[in-house]
Formats: sequence, C-alpha cells, structure tokens
Amino acid sequence: MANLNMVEAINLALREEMARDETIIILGEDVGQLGGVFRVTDGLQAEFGPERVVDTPLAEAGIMGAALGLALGGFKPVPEIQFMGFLPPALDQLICHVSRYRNRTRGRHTMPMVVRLPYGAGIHAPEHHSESTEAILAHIPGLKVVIPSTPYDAKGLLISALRDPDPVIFLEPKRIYRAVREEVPSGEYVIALGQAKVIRTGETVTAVAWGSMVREVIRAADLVASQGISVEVIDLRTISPMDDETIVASIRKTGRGVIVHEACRTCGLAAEIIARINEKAFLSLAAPLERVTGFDTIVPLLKLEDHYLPDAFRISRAIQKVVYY
Amino acid sequence: MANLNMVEAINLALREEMARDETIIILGEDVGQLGGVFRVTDGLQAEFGPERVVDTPLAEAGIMGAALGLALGGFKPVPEIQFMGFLPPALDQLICHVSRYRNRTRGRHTMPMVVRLPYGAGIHAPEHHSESTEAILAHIPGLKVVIPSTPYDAKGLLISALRDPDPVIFLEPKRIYRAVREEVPSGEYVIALGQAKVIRTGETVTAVAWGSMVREVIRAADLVASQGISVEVIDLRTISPMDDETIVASIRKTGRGVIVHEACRTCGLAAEIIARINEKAFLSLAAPLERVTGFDTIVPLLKLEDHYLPDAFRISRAIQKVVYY
Amino acid sequence: MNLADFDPLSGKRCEILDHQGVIVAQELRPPGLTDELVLELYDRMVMLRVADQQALTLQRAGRMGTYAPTLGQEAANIGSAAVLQPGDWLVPSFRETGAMLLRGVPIKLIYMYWMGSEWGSHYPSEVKVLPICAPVSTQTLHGVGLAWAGKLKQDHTMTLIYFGDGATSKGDFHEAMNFAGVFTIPCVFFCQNNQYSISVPRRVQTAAASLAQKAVAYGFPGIMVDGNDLLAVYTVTAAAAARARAGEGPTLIEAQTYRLGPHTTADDPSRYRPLEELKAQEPYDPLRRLRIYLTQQGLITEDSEQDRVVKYEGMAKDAAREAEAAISLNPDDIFDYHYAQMPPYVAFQKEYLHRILAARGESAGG
Amino acid sequence: MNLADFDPLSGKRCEILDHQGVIVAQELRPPGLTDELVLELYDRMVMLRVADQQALTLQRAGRMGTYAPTLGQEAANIGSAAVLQPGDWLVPSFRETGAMLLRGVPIKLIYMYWMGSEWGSHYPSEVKVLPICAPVSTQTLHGVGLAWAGKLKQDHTMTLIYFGDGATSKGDFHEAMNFAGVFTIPCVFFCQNNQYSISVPRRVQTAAASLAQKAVAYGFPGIMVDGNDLLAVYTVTAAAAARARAGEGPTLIEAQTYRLGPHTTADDPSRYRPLEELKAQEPYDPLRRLRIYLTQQGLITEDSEQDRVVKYEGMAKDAAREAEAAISLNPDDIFDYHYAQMPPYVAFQKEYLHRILAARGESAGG
Ligand SMILES: Cc1ncc(C[n+]2csc(CCOP(=O)(O)OP(=O)(O)O)c2C)c(N)n1
Ligand SMILES: Cc1ncc(C[n+]2csc(CCOP(=O)(O)OP(=O)(O)O)c2C)c(N)n1
Ligand SMILES: [Mg+2]
Ligand SMILES: [Mg+2]
Repeated sequence: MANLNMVEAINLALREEMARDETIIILGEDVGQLGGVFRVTDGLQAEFGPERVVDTPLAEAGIMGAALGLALGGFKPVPEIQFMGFLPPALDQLICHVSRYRNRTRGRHTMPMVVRLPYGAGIHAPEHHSESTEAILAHIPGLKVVIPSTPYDAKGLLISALRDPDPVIFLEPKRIYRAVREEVPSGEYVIALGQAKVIRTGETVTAVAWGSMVREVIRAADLVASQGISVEVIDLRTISPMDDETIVASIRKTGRGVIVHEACRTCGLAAEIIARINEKAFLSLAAPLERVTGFDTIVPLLKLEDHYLPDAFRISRAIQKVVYY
Repeated sequence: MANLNMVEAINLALREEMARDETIIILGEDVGQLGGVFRVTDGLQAEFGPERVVDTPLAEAGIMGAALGLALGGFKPVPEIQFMGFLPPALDQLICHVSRYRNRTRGRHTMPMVVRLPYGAGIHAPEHHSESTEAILAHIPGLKVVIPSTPYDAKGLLISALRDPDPVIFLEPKRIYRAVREEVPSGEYVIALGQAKVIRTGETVTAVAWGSMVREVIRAADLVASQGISVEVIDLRTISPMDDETIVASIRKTGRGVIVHEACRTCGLAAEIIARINEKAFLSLAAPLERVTGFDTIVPLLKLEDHYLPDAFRISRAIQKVVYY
Repeated sequence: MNLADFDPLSGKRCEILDHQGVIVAQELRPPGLTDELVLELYDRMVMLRVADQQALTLQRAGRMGTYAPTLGQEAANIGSAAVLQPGDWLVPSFRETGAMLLRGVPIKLIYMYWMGSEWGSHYPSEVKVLPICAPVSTQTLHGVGLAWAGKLKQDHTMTLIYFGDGATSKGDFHEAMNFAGVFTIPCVFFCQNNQYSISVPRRVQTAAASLAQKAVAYGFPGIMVDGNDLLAVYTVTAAAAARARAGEGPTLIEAQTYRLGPHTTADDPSRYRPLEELKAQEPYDPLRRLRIYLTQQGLITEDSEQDRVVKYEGMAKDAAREAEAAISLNPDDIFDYHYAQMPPYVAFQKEYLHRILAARGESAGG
Repeated sequence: MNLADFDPLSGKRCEILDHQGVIVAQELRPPGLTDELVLELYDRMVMLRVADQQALTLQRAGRMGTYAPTLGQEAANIGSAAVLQPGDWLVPSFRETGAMLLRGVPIKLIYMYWMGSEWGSHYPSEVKVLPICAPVSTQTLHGVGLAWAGKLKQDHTMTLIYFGDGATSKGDFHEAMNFAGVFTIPCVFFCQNNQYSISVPRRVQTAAASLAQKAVAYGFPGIMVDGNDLLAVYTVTAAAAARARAGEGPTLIEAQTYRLGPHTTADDPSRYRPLEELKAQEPYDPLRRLRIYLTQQGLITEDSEQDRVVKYEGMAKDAAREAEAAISLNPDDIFDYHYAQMPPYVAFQKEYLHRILAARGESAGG
C-alpha cells in the first residue's frame, strides 16, 4: 500500500500486469526511454525491455493499426496516443477496424487492446493539448471508454481494462494526474468496467460527472450543502457502455439532475444521459436536467482557458437552479 | 424548371455556381472523367476543365488538407469524400484545422469550403458504405452540417452552402439520390442554412428527422392519421448549427415528440435534440420523447441491413407510444 | 534470383515467361518451381477465373451484392500466395479472391461475404487469412502488426500484404511501410498494380516512375515484376518471403498487371477507359501464356482444359447454392458480436427488434 | 548549383561553409549570396537566438507558456526563408521562429502566441505566413494546397513548407508529397532534421539512410544539406525555389541540423540524450562558424557583436512587454470567431459566461 498520484497508480497497474501477462506490449511516441511525456510509462522499458515497451515513429494511424495487427497475432497491445488532440489520425483505425473486428468476423478475431491517452483541459498547454472528445468515442459501437477520477480507481479500472477481451479506450484526465495522492494497494484488485459509482449519497439532486470534473462536483456539493441541498454525486467511470441504471435510480430518488462535462456541449455525453433519463425516469423529473459543460467553442489558449472549464461555482449555480426550479 | 432527382439537382447547383463563381474547385476521387461514383459531378469536368474538376490520388486526408490550402489561397474548394465510411482519414484535417482556422487566426483566415459526401444506409452496399456519423460532425465547433431530403432543398441548400463564408459539410442521403423527382427551378434560389422546415403541420405530436428518414416519417404520419393522430413533421435540414427554436415551438404546441435518425442511438443527434427540448420546453412535455434510431451496432451487411433502418412502421409505433403514454 | 539485380530505379522488371508463352529467363526460375507446380497453379488460376465469372453471373441474377472481380489478375493472385508456408499470414485487400482461395478460404465463404453476410468472414480457425478489407490500404498496417507479432514470438513466419496501386497514395500505406522498415518486420508488401483505382489511372496516383521505387523511402528493397507472369510473380515473391523469413525485413513488390473487368459490378469502365486500351491488353492475359506453355510441355490439352472448366463451374455453382443456404437471416446476429458481453441497452435494442418483427408478423428467426 | 549533383542515394550533401568557418565550395555559392547578405542574415540569426533565449527566460519567470526553442537551428531557419520573394508563402511547423520573423511576423505576436493568446496568430494581412501548427505534419498539406492555389492563379509564387524529421513518418506528409508530385505543385518541402522528435532519435523514425531520399517515392528531387551552414541552406533552397517558380515542381530538402535545446520548455532531454552527444555538437553551432568567417572578412568585431546582442536583447524585452500589454483577456474572444455569424446557442453561452463572471464579481472585460 502506497500513497500514489494517478500517474504512479497507472504506472503501477501497467507494471504489475506486464509482469503477470507476457503478451502486453506498450507502444507509442516517447513511451520508452523517456517514459512518456507525462512519465506514465516511466521505468517500464528498463524493466521489460525495448521489445515490450516500444518507441515508435511519429505516426498515430501507424501505432493504432500496428497495435491491431499485434492483437490479431496474440498480443495485448497498449498503444499510447500522446494527447487526445492527436487522436484524430488514429480514428480511422479505431472506427473502421478496432471497434469492428469482432463483429466483422462473427467473433473469429477479437480485439483485446487498451488505448491509453491523456485528455482534457486545465494544464495550460498549447492548442490541441486540451481536447475532450469522449462523446465521439461513445458513439462508436464496439469500443469501451473508461475514465478514472482517482488514483485508486485508475489502477483498478486499468487492470480490468487490460483483462477485458474487447478494446478499451482508457482516457486519463491529465489535469488531475498529480492533483491528489491516495492509498493505492500494490497487487491486484479490479474495478468492473461499466459500473458507475455513487461517491456521495444525497437526497435533493443528482450530479453526474467523470474525470477531472468529479472533483469540481464534490466541491460544488460542499458549497451548496450549507443551503441544505444534499447532492448525490455519481462518478460515471465508464462512459461506454454507460451504466444508466445507477443514474436513473438516483434520479428516481432525487427527481433532479445536473450533468457535468468539460467537453463541448452540443452532442456531448450529457445529452445522451439526459435522453436516457427522459426515457427511463420521465415521471420522476421535477425540473429540467441541467448541463454544465464546456462551450461549443474550441478550447481557448491558456490566457482564457480558465473561463472555459466548468468549475464548482458554475456547478453549484446549476444545482441551485434545478433545486429552486 | 425541370423534373429532377437529387443527383441531378445537386449537379445543377454545382454547375450553375461554378459558372457564377470561378473560384469553385471540385476535387476528389473519380469526380472528373467518371463524374463521381454516383454521377453527381457528371459532365462538370467536360464543362469546366480538369483544373476545376480534379481527379486526385486516393487519399482523403490529402484531399481535405489540400482543399484547406486552396481555401487559404482564395479558392472555394468543394472536396468530395466518396462515402461517409471513408471520412475518418479526413477527420484529422476537419477537426484540427478546417473547423478551427477562423478562430485560430481571430478571423484573419477563413475557411469557405463545402465538403460533399454521400451518407447513410439502405443501398445494399458493402461494409463502410452505409455510415451516418453526422453526430460526430455536429460535436465539432466551427463546422456547419447540412442534410437535404428533397431535390429542391438539395439545390437551394447547396447554393447557400457554396456561398457561406464558413466550412459546410454537405451530407447527401444516397438512399434517396434517385428516389423521387420534383420540379427544381433552374437558376438561383437559396434556402438559408440553419433553418429547419415544418413540412407538415400537426397538433398531436412532433416528429423530427432529416435525410432519408424524412420520407419514412411522412409515411408514418400517414399511417397514424387514420387514428386521429396529427403529426407535425419537421425536416431539420441543417444539423449544425441546429434550429432548436423550430423544434421547441412545435413541442410547446404538441407536448410530445419523436426523433428519428438512422445513425447509432447512443450519442446520436436525437440525444442532443432531447436535451434541448428538456431545457427549453420541459413543462410542455406530456410524455417522454421517443427516439427511433439505428441500433448501437455496426450497420449489418446487406442480408440483414433492412432490419437496421428505422422505417414507417417503427416510427408509427413510437408515435403511438408517445401519444398514448 | 537476387532481388537487388532488379533495382526499380534502373527500370528493370522481372520477367520469366513472356506473353507468348516463351521462357525468357530460365536462370531466374527457382528449382522448386517445377512444371508440375506451374500446372497446379495454373489449375488454381482457372478455378479463380471460373469462380470469378460465376460471381458476376450471380450478381447479375440478383443473387449477390456488389462484387470486385479479379479478372486479369490471376497470376498476381496465385503466383504470390503460392509461396506461403503453413504458418504464414495472408492479408488481403478486396481483389484477392484467388490468393484467399489458395490459402484455404472456402469459395462458399467468399460468396457469402459478397452476398452480404458477415459469416462470410468467419473463416475456419486454421486459415491464416484476414477478412476482406474495404477501406483502401488500412489493412497494410494490420499486416505489419501481425508480422511483428510473429517476429516477437520468433515463430519464423512471414505475412504477405496485398493492396492496389491506388492504395500507395494513402498515408497509412506510408506508415505501414515505415514501421516495417524501422522494426525489420517479416512481411512482403505486394502491390497489385492493375493500372486503375476505379476510374483513376495509375499515372494520376503518383509522379514516381514506378511504385516499386517507393521502397527507397523506407530503406528496403522494391522490385517490379510482370504481374501477369505467374512464374515471375512466384519467383519474386518467394525471394522476398525468404528475405522476410531470414530476418532481413520487408520487401515491396509491384506486380504490374491489368484489370480486365470493371472495378466492381457497380462500375461502368466504358465511361473512362477506351475500348482500344482494353483490347490491347488481351494478348497479355495471364492464363493465355500459360496455356501455350503448358500445351507445349504436353501438360494440358484442349480436352483437359474443357474438363477443368466444367469441373470448376460445377464447383462454383455448388458453392453458390451452399452459400445461399448457409446465410443466416437471424436478426440476432446484428447484435451478438460487438462485445464479449452485450451491454444492457444493446440487449434492449435486440429485444425491441424482436417485438417489432413479431408485431409485423415476421419471424425473428428470419 | 545543380540539385541533381547531390543525389541523396549517393550519400552526397551540400556544404559550402564548413564548421571551422572555411568556404569549401565557393563555386556553389550563388552570386546573389554576397558577404553583405551573409552578414545581414547572420544578424537575423543572432536576433533569433536572442529572441529565443528571451522566450526561455520569460517561460522560467512564468510569463510565457510552453515554448519550443530554435537553438541550434538558426541557419536552417534563416538561410531557407531568406530566399522567399514578396508573394511567396511560408508554412511553418512550430520551430520556425526565425523564419517567421524574417518574413515579417512581429516578434511581439510570436510571444503572444506562446503566452497563450490566439491574437498571436492574427498576423498583419500582408504577411504571407501561416500560423504555427501544432499537429505534426498536418501543415504540409496546407502548404501544398496554398501553392496549388498560386499555380492556378498563375501568380508565379511558391510556398516553403517546414516540418521536422519526426513529421516525415506521418501519413499526411506522404499524401502532401504525393499530391505535390502529381500536380507539379510549386513548393519546397523543407525538413529541419534536428535528429530528434522529442526523445525519439532520427534512426527510429525511418530505416531510410536519409530523409532526402524519400523524394524518390514521389518522382521529384531530394537533397541533403548541412543545415548548420547558412550558405549551403540558402543556396539549396534558392535552387529549389527557382525550380518551383519555373513550374518544374517540388523539391524535398533535408537540412541536417541539431536541436541544441530541449524539445520544449516542458521537456527534460537529460532523460534520453547523453551529455557527451550534446557537447560533441557544440563545434557545429551555426553561428560560431559565421562569426569566424565574418570576422575574417572584417565584417564583424567583438565590439560590434556585443552591440548586436545588446540591441536585440532590448528589442526582445520590449516585445515581451508589448505582448503582455496587448493580450486581450476579453472572454468574448472565446466565442466571437468560430463563424462569420454566431449561432444562437453560442451567443447564449457567451451571455451565460457574462452572467457567471458578473455573479462572481469578475469583470467580463477581463
Ligand atoms: C479509404 C477509401 N477511400 C475510398 C474508397 C473507395 N474505393 C474503393 S476501391 C477504390 C480504388 C482502389 O484502387 P486500388 O488501390 O488501385 O485497388 P483496385 O481496386 O484497383 O484493386 C476506391 C477509391 C475506399 N474503399 N477506401
Ligand atoms: C500528430 C501529432 N502527434 C504528436 C504530437 C506531439 N509532438 C509534438 S512535437 C513532436 C515531435 C516532433 O518531432 P519533429 O517532427 O522532428 O520536429 P521537432 O520537434 O524536432 O522540431 C511530438 C511527438 C503532435 N504535436 N502532433
Ligand atoms: Mg488498382
Ligand atoms: Mg526533430
């Protein structure tokens, strides 16, 4: 048991699973000698050798497509895309092949693979380093999309992802890579994919978030607690397949909901959550569901970036709005 | 005035606008000599020459990126992507650049461009020839996304798109390319982008669709008319920016709604429409909004394809469901 | 043969049996490529042509969807795939019906695929062939990864990757070639340059004088071969495969052939290809020259030829019927193969479809 | 000079001023490249180095975001951009601060960009330079399209496209090169091969012996040049630009240089680059050799050198202050530039932000 931040927790999960499963191969830009630009793969090449932790040429489609071939050849590739902003060149392989191979071949070929990538804004990086386009991935059948919000969950979810028979996109909220430390057990434990977690129970209103927004929601819940508003906070953890049951059960209880994400609003994941609540808990709703999201704009460069991201203040206002509707 | 199908109407719009605006350049695979695999650009190379109707190498990123450069150089490129299933390699240029140039340069460089592509299922084509991923495009700020459902609209919307100062993705529902003929005036007329059209007024329930699904909705409306259900049918026409006002006004009147698309359900555009109705017309809603959509699966090959697409029967059941809720 | 003797920058290409059926470079012919083997492979080429023709017939009769014929590319298909050994992988594009057949994909499954059933890509588990790949050139990367896996497992296999001339323009082809060079991947890049990408002629694809010379960009050999010459195709591919197996890395082969048919059954080549051009290609037909040669060797006769065609026509027709009978129309198939474990909402959609079909009075079982 | 004399496959590369300041190939030097011009360009190189250093200082002081220094690549930057004529376009990657400055992008704007303001990419309208491009190699296609536009307008301009060694591995580089070859585009592909892509050394990017030889794949010339030799870079780029202007099509230039600094200020090269390697590069510093040469020519002295640095330090500091003063903190900027006409819901989001800031007691005007 050690006190780890999320980078260290992910590194530990990779290290332990690589020791356990010889078919795991990490490949990507700067993942080897450098240990990744965020040091997530630090020390892994030294431990497992350059055949299992591979620095590739600068080519995201190449990384994804070669990973697919490695998976067909019996390996469990763990490609890293350096930033979500550089995922687009790899989308072709993800959309056309990684997500489809099992179905295309009626199960003859499966695609066990974990695609890791840091995502999200809030680190004051240049353009294309702040993207959160998880809704695009959630729209693609055949992919799973997982987003941890704590070091503990990051390790447990990643171990599950690495043992999953299907392709998992593992989005790492880089803004909170080093934001908190918590006890993370060494050795194996898993957190099942596809299960949201109620991280705080409440009665007045349900708030749903994932990644770095979970922290903001907790802060918002603290802010409104003094007003007697009791917020049930749900960390979605797996974006796809989505655990709408947990959300719907909570809404049935509270009758009110706020969904928070940093991605653009239009066609973001909050819309899907609202659609499902509409379908399954319509009669429970006492107020419109509120979205607190990034704007329908390109994430600004750093001087204005802080205006972009939802924060505890905005979330608390939305909570008040649905409560006092 | 001539009786044209959608292919001919689009061809006419291109021909007239190319004659009017010398900066228009069509580029893509097989668009020249062959006139496109669907003959949409038939005869244009003969008329405007191989410098303005350009057969390119087989490279979608190349087509999109070169089009961007042509736009910067003062032209109005009209790249064609042969099928929406082959858009993924071009998404990088669309997401990272085409949609962003105006904002990135604070308006110094704009990106007038119309990306044409046939989309949707229902023509019994092989894998990757049936995609409808319009929701992905609608999630990208800076793009406009237009989808006609009739020959007349196709021409008017395309002319508007060609005169728009911003990048427009023009999605052509290939299933109905030749399905109907109607009177299409020769000469200029425009249909404004960003405006949905109420194509049939009704009182009981609102149905929203676009592309080839509009026809199915109309049929469904006919089916339920005998039961005294009066359906207001809205053809969204522009997916992004979305005209939610027209939808919301209708829902305020009817209190009930069905949204139809052939794309996968999860994170499809219907979710966004539901989220907006929830925000703007919550108190008008007498029943949950229903989605009739493609499944969260890969479009089946042709033997099972017909099971995939929403049709009048499914839509009529959804209409009944919301009416008798 | 020595690949290095055919530097594409010098304009040389490998030819062994010319289009008049004359052996012009016996010295290049590997000892293993006996007349018996040539006859066997010729037999497969005939089978391919017949199976291909049958597919067109089926398509015209509405019994098959869009089909991409292999007509004219039989030598490129069969001569290349023939060099594979049991553990090797074959990665097709979509115009490798013959190569796939040769490697054990049942013709029935190939028909099922083009008839529009995913079960057509559910090959027997021992068949080391990837499914047909529609997005041009994307499969080149799959082949590289698969061959890489073989290298890591030290299983001494190699992977034969097919693609067309048009595919060489795509970025993923570049990335595949580059990865293969960097990681010394045991694979062979086999380009069926049939001179067209749908309507777009080869010269529009690239300003390079040859496609083979593109290998220079990646630090490994490229070679041009007469793609209608079974013997040359076999010889060159065998040499490249040997290189791969020896751990020396990849090779790019440009097999210069010609698409005698339409791009697919949905295509009308008369819109872009002069009839004279097509006519001029007829003497180069890959079967014609073999027929001359094998007749001269006394290995085939007009009668035996007739029998062969009849035999394969029967086979193809049987396969078509079997394919039709085997195609599942079970709508559950739409849902059942996306994940090892079906998410609840997909299960719900599956139930929904059952309800819809029941309401309509259609049986869910098809 | 004749580009064809330096076939990269023969291993030749163009060098004129060696690293000890000796002219080794006077005959290659174009007449226009006088000692006065060399002095002027050297002056720009010093300015670049000072401006670059200032950016690092600002970054350490928290006054700038991540910055990608140009240290060591001054000759590659300045020698190449110097050949451009007024109508020509320059398409940078993100390590062309010097080339951009030379072409008229105000240093203030470059600082504003790295300080995190989009206004830093709002260049004066007469400046023919595209904005900095973060996604590696994607800009190569923009350059091809832009040059294509020039060709169609018959304006006799050309476009100079920059990218790094790492960029040559990407698919879009391939597609850009291929389009340029096919359509005889008047552009020059200028690769600053600084031997690293972040931590990944050049040898991992490709198995090709040189990057210049990649041009073979596209049917146009490639050439290697000592990228730390201002004279050679100028000479080669001028020849390539002349080719483009003459309608003969593109050229690929591999300028072999070395990144003396970190990848960006966020990078720690000590994790992957041995200190000895860096030390061994110091004698090849592109400024050092020019200082020797120009001193010998009597064109600079220690005093004039001192003055020059002082002058540019002042300039850079002023530019930094001006940049900071000019940066808009107006949150409206987040919304106002996505479309010519703002969609209603974006306008609503803008209002929302105003309300939020007001509620928080922050002024919306920043
Ligand atoms: C990425 C992509 N773009 C476009 C298409 C449509 N398309 C199918 S085949 C083809 C031409 C392929 O030409 P080539 O690579 O020479 O192979 P051939 O068909 O001649 O065997 C095109 C454009 C596709 N399948 N994939
Ligand atoms: C498509 C893409 N992938 C990854 C990155 C992250 N990244 C930024 S610069 C860089 C290395 C670029 O190397 P090179 O092309 O040699 O240029 P240099 O930085 O050496 O000037 C990487 C991997 C990126 N910006 N774009
Ligand atoms: Mg071809
Ligand atoms: Mg570099």
